[in-house]
Amino acid sequence: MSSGDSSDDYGVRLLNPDGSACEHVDFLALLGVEGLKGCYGAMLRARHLDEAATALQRQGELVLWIPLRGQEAAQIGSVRAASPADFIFPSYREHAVAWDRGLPAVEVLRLLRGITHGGWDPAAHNLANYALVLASQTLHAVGYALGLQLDAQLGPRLDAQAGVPGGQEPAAVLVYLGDGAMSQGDANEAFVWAASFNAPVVFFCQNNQWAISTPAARQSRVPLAARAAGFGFPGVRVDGNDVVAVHSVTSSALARARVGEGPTLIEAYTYRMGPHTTSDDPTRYQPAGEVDHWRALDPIDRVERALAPVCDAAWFGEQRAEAEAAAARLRTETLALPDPPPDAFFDEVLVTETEEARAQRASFREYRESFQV
Amino acid sequence: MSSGDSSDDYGVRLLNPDGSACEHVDFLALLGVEGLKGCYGAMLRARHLDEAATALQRQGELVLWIPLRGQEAAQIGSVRAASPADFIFPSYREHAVAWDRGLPAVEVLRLLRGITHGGWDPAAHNLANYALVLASQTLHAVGYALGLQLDAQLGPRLDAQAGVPGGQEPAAVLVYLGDGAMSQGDANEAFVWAASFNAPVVFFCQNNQWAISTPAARQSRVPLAARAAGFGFPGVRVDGNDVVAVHSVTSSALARARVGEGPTLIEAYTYRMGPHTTSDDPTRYQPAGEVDHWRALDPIDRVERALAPVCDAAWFGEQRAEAEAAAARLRTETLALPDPPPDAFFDEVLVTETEEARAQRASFREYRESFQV
Amino acid sequence: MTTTRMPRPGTLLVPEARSAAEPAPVSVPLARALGAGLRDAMAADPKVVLLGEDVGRLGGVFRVTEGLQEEFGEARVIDSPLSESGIVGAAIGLAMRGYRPVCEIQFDGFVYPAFDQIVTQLSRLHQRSAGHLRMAVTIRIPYGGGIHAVEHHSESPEAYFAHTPGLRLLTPSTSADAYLLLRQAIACDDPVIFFEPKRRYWERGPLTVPEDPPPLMERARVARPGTDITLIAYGPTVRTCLDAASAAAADGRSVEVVDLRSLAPLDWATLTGSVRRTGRAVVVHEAVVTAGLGAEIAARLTEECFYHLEAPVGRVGGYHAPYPPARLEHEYLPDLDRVLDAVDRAFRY
Amino acid sequence: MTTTRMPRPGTLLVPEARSAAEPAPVSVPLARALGAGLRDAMAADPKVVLLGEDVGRLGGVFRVTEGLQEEFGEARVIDSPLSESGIVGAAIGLAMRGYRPVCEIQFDGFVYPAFDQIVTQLSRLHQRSAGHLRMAVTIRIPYGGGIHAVEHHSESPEAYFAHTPGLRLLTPSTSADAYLLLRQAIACDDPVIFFEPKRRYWERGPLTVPEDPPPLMERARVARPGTDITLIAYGPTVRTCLDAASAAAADGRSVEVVDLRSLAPLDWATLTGSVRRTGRAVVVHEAVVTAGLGAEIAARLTEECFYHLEAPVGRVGGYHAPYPPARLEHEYLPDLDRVLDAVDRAFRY
Ligand SMILES: Cc1ncc(C[n+]2csc(CCOP(=O)(O)OP(=O)(O)O)c2C)c(N)n1
Ligand SMILES: Cc1ncc(C[n+]2csc(CCOP(=O)(O)OP(=O)(O)O)c2C)c(N)n1
Ligand SMILES: [Mg+2]
Ligand SMILES: [Mg+2]
Repeated sequence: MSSGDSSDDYGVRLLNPDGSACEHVDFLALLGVEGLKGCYGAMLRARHLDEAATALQRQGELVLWIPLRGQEAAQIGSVRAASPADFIFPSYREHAVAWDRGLPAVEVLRLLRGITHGGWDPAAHNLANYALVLASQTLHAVGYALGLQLDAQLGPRLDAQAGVPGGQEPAAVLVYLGDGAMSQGDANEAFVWAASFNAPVVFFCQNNQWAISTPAARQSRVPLAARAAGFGFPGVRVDGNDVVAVHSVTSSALARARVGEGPTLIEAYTYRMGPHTTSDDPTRYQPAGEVDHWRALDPIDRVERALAPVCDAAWFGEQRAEAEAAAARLRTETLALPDPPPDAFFDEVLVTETEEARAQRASFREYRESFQV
Repeated sequence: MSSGDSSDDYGVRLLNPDGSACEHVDFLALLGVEGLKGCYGAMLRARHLDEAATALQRQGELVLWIPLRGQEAAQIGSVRAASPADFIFPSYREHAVAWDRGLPAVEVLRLLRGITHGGWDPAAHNLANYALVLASQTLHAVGYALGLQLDAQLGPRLDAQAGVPGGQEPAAVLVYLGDGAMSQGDANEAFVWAASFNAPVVFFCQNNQWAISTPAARQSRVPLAARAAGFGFPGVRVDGNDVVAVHSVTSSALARARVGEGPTLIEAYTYRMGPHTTSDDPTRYQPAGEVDHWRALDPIDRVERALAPVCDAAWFGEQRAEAEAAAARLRTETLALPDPPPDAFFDEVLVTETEEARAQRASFREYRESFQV
Repeated sequence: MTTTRMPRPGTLLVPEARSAAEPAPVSVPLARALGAGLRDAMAADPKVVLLGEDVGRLGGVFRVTEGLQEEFGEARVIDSPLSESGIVGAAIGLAMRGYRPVCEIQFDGFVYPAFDQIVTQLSRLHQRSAGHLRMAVTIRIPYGGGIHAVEHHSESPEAYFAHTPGLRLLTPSTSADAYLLLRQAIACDDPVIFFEPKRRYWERGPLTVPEDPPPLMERARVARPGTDITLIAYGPTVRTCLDAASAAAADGRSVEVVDLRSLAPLDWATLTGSVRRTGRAVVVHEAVVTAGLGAEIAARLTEECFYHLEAPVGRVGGYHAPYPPARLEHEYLPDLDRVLDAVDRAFRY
Repeated sequence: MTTTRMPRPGTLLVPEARSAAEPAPVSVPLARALGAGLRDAMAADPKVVLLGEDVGRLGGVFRVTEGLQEEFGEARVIDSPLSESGIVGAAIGLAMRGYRPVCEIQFDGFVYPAFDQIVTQLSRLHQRSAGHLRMAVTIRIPYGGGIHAVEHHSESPEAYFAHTPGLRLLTPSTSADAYLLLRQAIACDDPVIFFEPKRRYWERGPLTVPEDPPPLMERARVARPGTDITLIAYGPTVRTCLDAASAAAADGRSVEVVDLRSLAPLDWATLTGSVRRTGRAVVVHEAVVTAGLGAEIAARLTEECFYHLEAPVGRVGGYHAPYPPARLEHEYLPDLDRVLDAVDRAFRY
């Protein structure tokens, strides 16, 4: 184990690796059988989409792919704890979060095909665009959470105005970051702000043991969840490969946030089963046997074992077929993505294009057209 | 109390406000009577110098003064725990630290008279120049501490080279920061690094309750000392107005650091008795009665009470006379400080002046001389 | 011009101006005009919130936000933790939630911890989100020297931001513009870095408050018309250049002074118009000359007015050295003499 | 030129070169030349230490530091926490203790979290300490586009640093210079921001290793002599300009290409010498043109060569927009055609 702390401490667990349920003094399983079946489908779908994307990258159809393999439970368990009104800030590996939130799978690939730096409408699914600068999004999340607080405080006055939020159901913010990102100043400033304003924000750290080639032990010699107490709010480590526990712990943190009880840091103890990105070669740095150890803890297999007694082969087959179909669709849709217009990089630099930008764009077009003849 | 936590928790205390000694389960008083007398003299001197500097500023002889009044015990107790080989990084209010370390008092005023941005040789007293960008120095301190570690590891190889350190007595780094600076990304990145490399560094946070007008509660809702545990190293709050306790706690942290037991965060719970700087008007934001509360806890009075049984009036009079004489000398020396040469700002921009800089300096001189005729 | 009618702190300027028929313009210090601008913007739109170090109870170290927390409450005038990256990062999040945050960076030299958030996030989120997000964030930065301050309190970092696409940069030089440009900045859906010439905070000027501040103009202002040479200035150096122009007039030289007001985008129409008439230009700023804004202005004016220029575009600004300690700043800052010297050089061609 | 003798990773180049009498220059990729430079610097001076994200075990994401941790140990090749401000801040502390740290910032777009440490600390501590401290720190930054990367991986932030006094900026365009300039940077007692043209990492060139690398030269290099116009380039655009020069030669135009190598300070003697001969100049860089380094070069060259210039100094570079997604970078990057277009425009005056 590379996290530097007691290797047996996977955190809160409600589903054992063998698929049997277990109890925890603080957390109750909130997912019933139907909920678990839903998670299974979503995780399986994420894995197939992820594999399809990796294949597309290998075939030169994407400039890069960032695999999430191994982190399906951490992502699906947490995103399913969020209500539609909650606002989510992903980092850059949270494809399962994005997809489960309703973002069409191809939208993520549009980015990694090199067509856009983001592209989707954050308001459509209350899902921010990806943030590649590590931890930058944690401060945005706190700011958004301050906005939620302000909505409530200024509500009556704001309601009087057109088109402003207010009077809506209580909401919270869920923000994802990695074990590596925990070392950035921004993440820690976000902790300061969240505590100081008791902001309705849940920091969800996927400790997948690695930041590219850097083991989590280089970022912290104690469990990352312990960081929170030093800032004055609760931190909890959860078995990130246990979708039931992740869902339960995240639900409870979001509920706390929504009713004004402030921030929580969740450390989902999981593992990056693939390379950092398709450009990476983890065999250069990962100790032998590590992947095998974690393969035995695969988050999807675990749910499969839990569901085996209640679901028949036909149901499992259906799930697989659906996931495969989604992957095939993703492939087709990706290949059909139109290239952006050549001058698209001039778009939306500012809300209102300046005269200078207009002139620059015009001369760019003119220059380009000079070759068309 | 503005710190947001239990108002009675002044931290480790070995000397009661009434001057009587008290015991602590973890820390023993290391200062004997002679040690305490030395501290008294240093604190008294610091207060007189500080007052003289404030007066000089009011008379227009300094561009600014940053009073340390109230923080004499925190500064003298900690700096006296450091060995000459230890390296010290002040922030910008640690005049008592600098003076006690041997820096001529006027050197600090040279900066605040607007003659230099720093000026003194850090190697002369193992004392870095002031750092005005909050928390920037915490990372330098960690880097320096990594250098101390490297010296030990590379020692044999380095000793073979000329003029390099190595083989010297074990040393540590002592770095000062404020309660406000604790919120900066840099401070928290420094904590990450210090823990990750188990660096020989002691972070000494003077929680003087205020960051200009911002109460410490805005930076943290738990004692700042608690921050350390989240990063995996010990934190301890000490009564910053108790010079004996500060000295004991800092000595023990530095000793730990020197023998490879890693970093410590010390929160010295104290109070800024004056304005933030001579530009500030604390009456705009400080709650009524706060200063009175803390005046009763004055760090110098406390030692005076402790020494009263063992020192006579003549000794106290001598101390006061010496402090007054030092203040008078400071005044004279400050007024005698020569202005820098007009082109001094070109000096030491780079180690070797570039051709361009040389040309710019020459034309600057020529331009200036054109007025001299 | 020198009317003594001063708005009391906390006075809503808009109705006051509205109520009087043809009111005589009040004369107020630039800092007070900024405060009035903030106040009126907050009164007009509940989505405007302020955040920064010491902006609340204290009213900011320059007292620009004085009285605002009392009037609008702690929810809308937020004393932040000491974390500049946090101030800008939180403002981005607030903007995503539909607010119009106005950040105060206490001094120019302390904007760098927020540089990443400004350059990689604030300036790009509108485009990154394909236009869905609007970063209606204003970042106020008191900038420039001349106030006898310690290190980091006298800098002019505008070139860093001018080189960064996705930002607008504004800087007023008069009380009237301070109010107007600040209202425009806050009303603007783009991120605006708003540079406040701190050594001019206490200079007074007339302030008439328009009924509705006009939308962002990006237009430079001819602060003094002239025919022989164009001085291009902004923020604190406008006054310096106006003084230089007066001095030059005594020598029979007619000097035009252009106050840029918007540093990004630059108003090329006004600049080229002026320089094609005068044939000579000098850019004056406090920032280091090397790769400063003056370089862009000189390069571009030369491109656009190549056959009109009688002399290369001159540049007067900071030497290639960190901003010096207080005792030397008069040697470092562009002053009337250095401007006149540059004017002379332009005429020697 | 295309010799196949390649140093094996971990081969000490200095003795090898020394041992052979008149050795034929080996041809190595630029990235490998950098690795050799680091290696030889570490072998020559035990005070040289490396720190950065993934520089150890992995050898860096571009494998520039490959093999160095194995050879010099974890104490001297430090895999850092993910904290750029920490990397530079710790390097400053190490330099204070007498070390010569070489930092790697993983990609151009991730230098901004370290901006404060670079601009307010690294660049100023020598002067702040009245010359007592020497900041012998090298910051390696792979920069520029053209590698089909995602956001923040293709930027050219050099202008921000060129505007900052107290820093030296170097950027090689060939394997030989990569080795030489890096050795010089590490040996230099000033802080050096060392920009590595990442899209040229795999281009090969001859590498002879000098017995003792000469001290820092700050000298530009005439990469191709010519008489009609001067192309001024650096890092990744040198190759582009050399190609443009070859193409222009076919049209009978003799194009001189100057490779700046040092971006701060700039080698004005070489530049003005060239432009006074040719009478025309175009600066080519990938960075945004607005307030970019080209502006400084154009402004200054115009000042110094006013009567020699037949046309304004042209500028070819990034448009005023964030560096685009991979599918559009060929539209955004200055290429041979855009350079030739600028050359044509210069001749139309
Ligand atoms: C500020 C910054 N520095 C460096 C990088 C380059 N980088 C991209 S991902 C990564 C590792 C991040 O690790 P972690 O936070 O654990 O997230 P994970 O990739 O494991 O999901 C690095 C160093 C970056 N994106 N941003
Ligand atoms: C990065 C940065 N931001 C803002 C400032 C302006 N400033 C100077 S001192 C200060 C308050 C610092 O408070 P604290 O850290 O508690 O130290 P104290 O002044 O109380 O000793 C502020 C905001 C600064 N120096 N650096
Ligand atoms: Mg990780
Ligand atoms: Mg304080």
